[in-house]
Amino acid sequence: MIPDKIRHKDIDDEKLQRLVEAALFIADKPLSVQLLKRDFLIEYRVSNLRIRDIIIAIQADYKGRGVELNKVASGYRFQTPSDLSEDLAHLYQEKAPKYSRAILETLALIAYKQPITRGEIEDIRGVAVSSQIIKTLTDRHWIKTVGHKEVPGRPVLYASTQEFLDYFSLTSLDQLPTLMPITDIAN
Amino acid sequence: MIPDKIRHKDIDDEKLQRLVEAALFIADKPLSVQLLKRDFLIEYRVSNLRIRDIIIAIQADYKGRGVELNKVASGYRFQTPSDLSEDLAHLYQEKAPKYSRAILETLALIAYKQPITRGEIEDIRGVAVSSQIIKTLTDRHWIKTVGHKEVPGRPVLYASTQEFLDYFSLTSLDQLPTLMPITDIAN
Amino acid sequence: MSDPKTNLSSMSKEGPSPNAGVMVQQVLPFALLRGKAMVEKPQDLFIPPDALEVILEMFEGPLDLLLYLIRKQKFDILDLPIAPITTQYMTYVDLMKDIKLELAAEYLVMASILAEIKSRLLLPKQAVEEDEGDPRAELVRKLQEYEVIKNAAQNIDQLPRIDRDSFIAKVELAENFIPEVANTQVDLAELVAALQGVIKRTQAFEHHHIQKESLSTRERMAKIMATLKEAKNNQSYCDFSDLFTIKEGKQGVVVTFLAMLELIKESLITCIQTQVYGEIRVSLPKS
Repeated sequence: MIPDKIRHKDIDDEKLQRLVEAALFIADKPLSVQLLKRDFLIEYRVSNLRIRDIIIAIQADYKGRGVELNKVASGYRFQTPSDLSEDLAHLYQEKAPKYSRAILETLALIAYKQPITRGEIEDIRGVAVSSQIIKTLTDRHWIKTVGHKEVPGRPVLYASTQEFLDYFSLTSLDQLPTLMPITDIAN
Repeated sequence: MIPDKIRHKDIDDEKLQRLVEAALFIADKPLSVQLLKRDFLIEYRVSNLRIRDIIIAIQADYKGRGVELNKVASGYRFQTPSDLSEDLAHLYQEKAPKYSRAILETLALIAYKQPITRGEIEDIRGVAVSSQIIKTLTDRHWIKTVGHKEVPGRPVLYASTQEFLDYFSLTSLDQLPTLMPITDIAN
Repeated sequence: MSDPKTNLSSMSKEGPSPNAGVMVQQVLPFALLRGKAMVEKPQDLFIPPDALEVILEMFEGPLDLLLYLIRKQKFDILDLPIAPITTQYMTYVDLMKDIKLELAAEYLVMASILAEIKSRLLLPKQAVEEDEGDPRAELVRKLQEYEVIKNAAQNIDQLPRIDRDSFIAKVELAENFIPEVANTQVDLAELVAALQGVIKRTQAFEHHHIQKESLSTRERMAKIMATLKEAKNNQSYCDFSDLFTIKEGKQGVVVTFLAMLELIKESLITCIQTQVYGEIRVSLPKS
């Protein structure tokens, strides 16, 4: 398509800066100086140098604000500053997967039988407890190590935490539901 | 469920302004004060009034620039000012859909006379309203059903949505253009 | 972009307006015929057959067509001249029928309404007015009501629109941005169910059902160990008496004592008395 709109109109710095700023904000990809000229400034007579100066001016304007103008491989684009990433992460909460039965059983055993070693958990569950399970529960601040059991190998002892109680709105472990005697469960 | 991340940390005005600015730019919909608080500021102790003041400060900052912070029905969003539309539009002309008179008249009836049934729309327009028109308007989330009219057949009642107002940059139905006056036929 | 489209948009803005008045219908190109925009409807009502279908599509229905005829001839809606309007309307309808266009039923219904109004107006004036008033009233009201909406639709079309008049600003997230993963929600019932599952599968709990007392003892055991672990970093032991909280009363003291006995039995703690009647020092076993 031959652009029939090329007019080579003059444009003052203020308008040029507004136009470049708007273009960078609405484009769905980074914009190079060439792209800016071709897609947004085709009607105006502007040198590459002038566009570059305008970009530098915009970059200075946005220093220390909520967004910043960065140069990436294919051009310039507005991005959020990296120091805000943590705060902005909340919006994009990914829904976490449900915990596996292994995790829940391990947690239950630690809660009800604390302090307890990994070996003891494995004995009761009859299967190995992966390090990932312990890590998940530790990262969640629901379990902690409280010492070592004085048996060969001195295995770590696990117990539940205050945060565990807080999460389940319990004031103490006493409030954990009393389990039915095993004979009842069997029925 | 109460998120377990609520920490009620303090935040200074400068950081708050950066965070709100960034949030408004990365959100894929307009953000209300409530949404800002819930999705971006949950860790901080901030009053609605303070957020509103920050928004006013940001609006002032962006006066006369390439983008402006506007209030629409469902919240605040950054968009390009109208005086730049001509310069920006030619690249995007194909993106803006054109709507037929049938669609616009149906939309006008729903917007101005809501809640309204399809039969009532047909009565005023003097022609049948095709299902395609209703589907187009529903797919665009401009109209929604709000119940049934208690007449024989219990026809569906339609009303306009916040997205409809957002799309046309309106904050409320009050802002719709005034209807032309009808000269009374009594005399 | 194709040429006719460009023509269309420029014609709609600058093309000659055949009629006065504020209605926008007239300034729209009337039809596209072989790529040329027809801005003016032929005055003599001769319509090239090719164009008829397009022309019909220009109208949103009989009300729209009637409004067009009224406005075109600068008639006043309130003083609707039924006779000429009906004649013109019928000419259109007959033309459309002639070329066997599938005519929407609404156009025929309107034709019969017009015919009826016309015939009632021919009745002696007195009888009509006393009975039901002006027979045109209902049609006039409908035309007015439709015109309001037609106008409102045009106004909505002029409202600033996203992607046409205004564009949404958006920015990318920083490279170091990692979406937060929400914490998995766990229900207390799930936890109980999990343990019951274990119990079902194992005999480990067979002889000692978990009960309230043992629980608080176990909790205390964990607490003592945590206290001792902390102490280990400073002075490596705790005084026996420091492990009791007087405020808890007799029951608390008993629970703590039972917990300590259990811990000693399991060799999880050691107790040392450095002098007779001296303070007992409790510590974690030396590694």
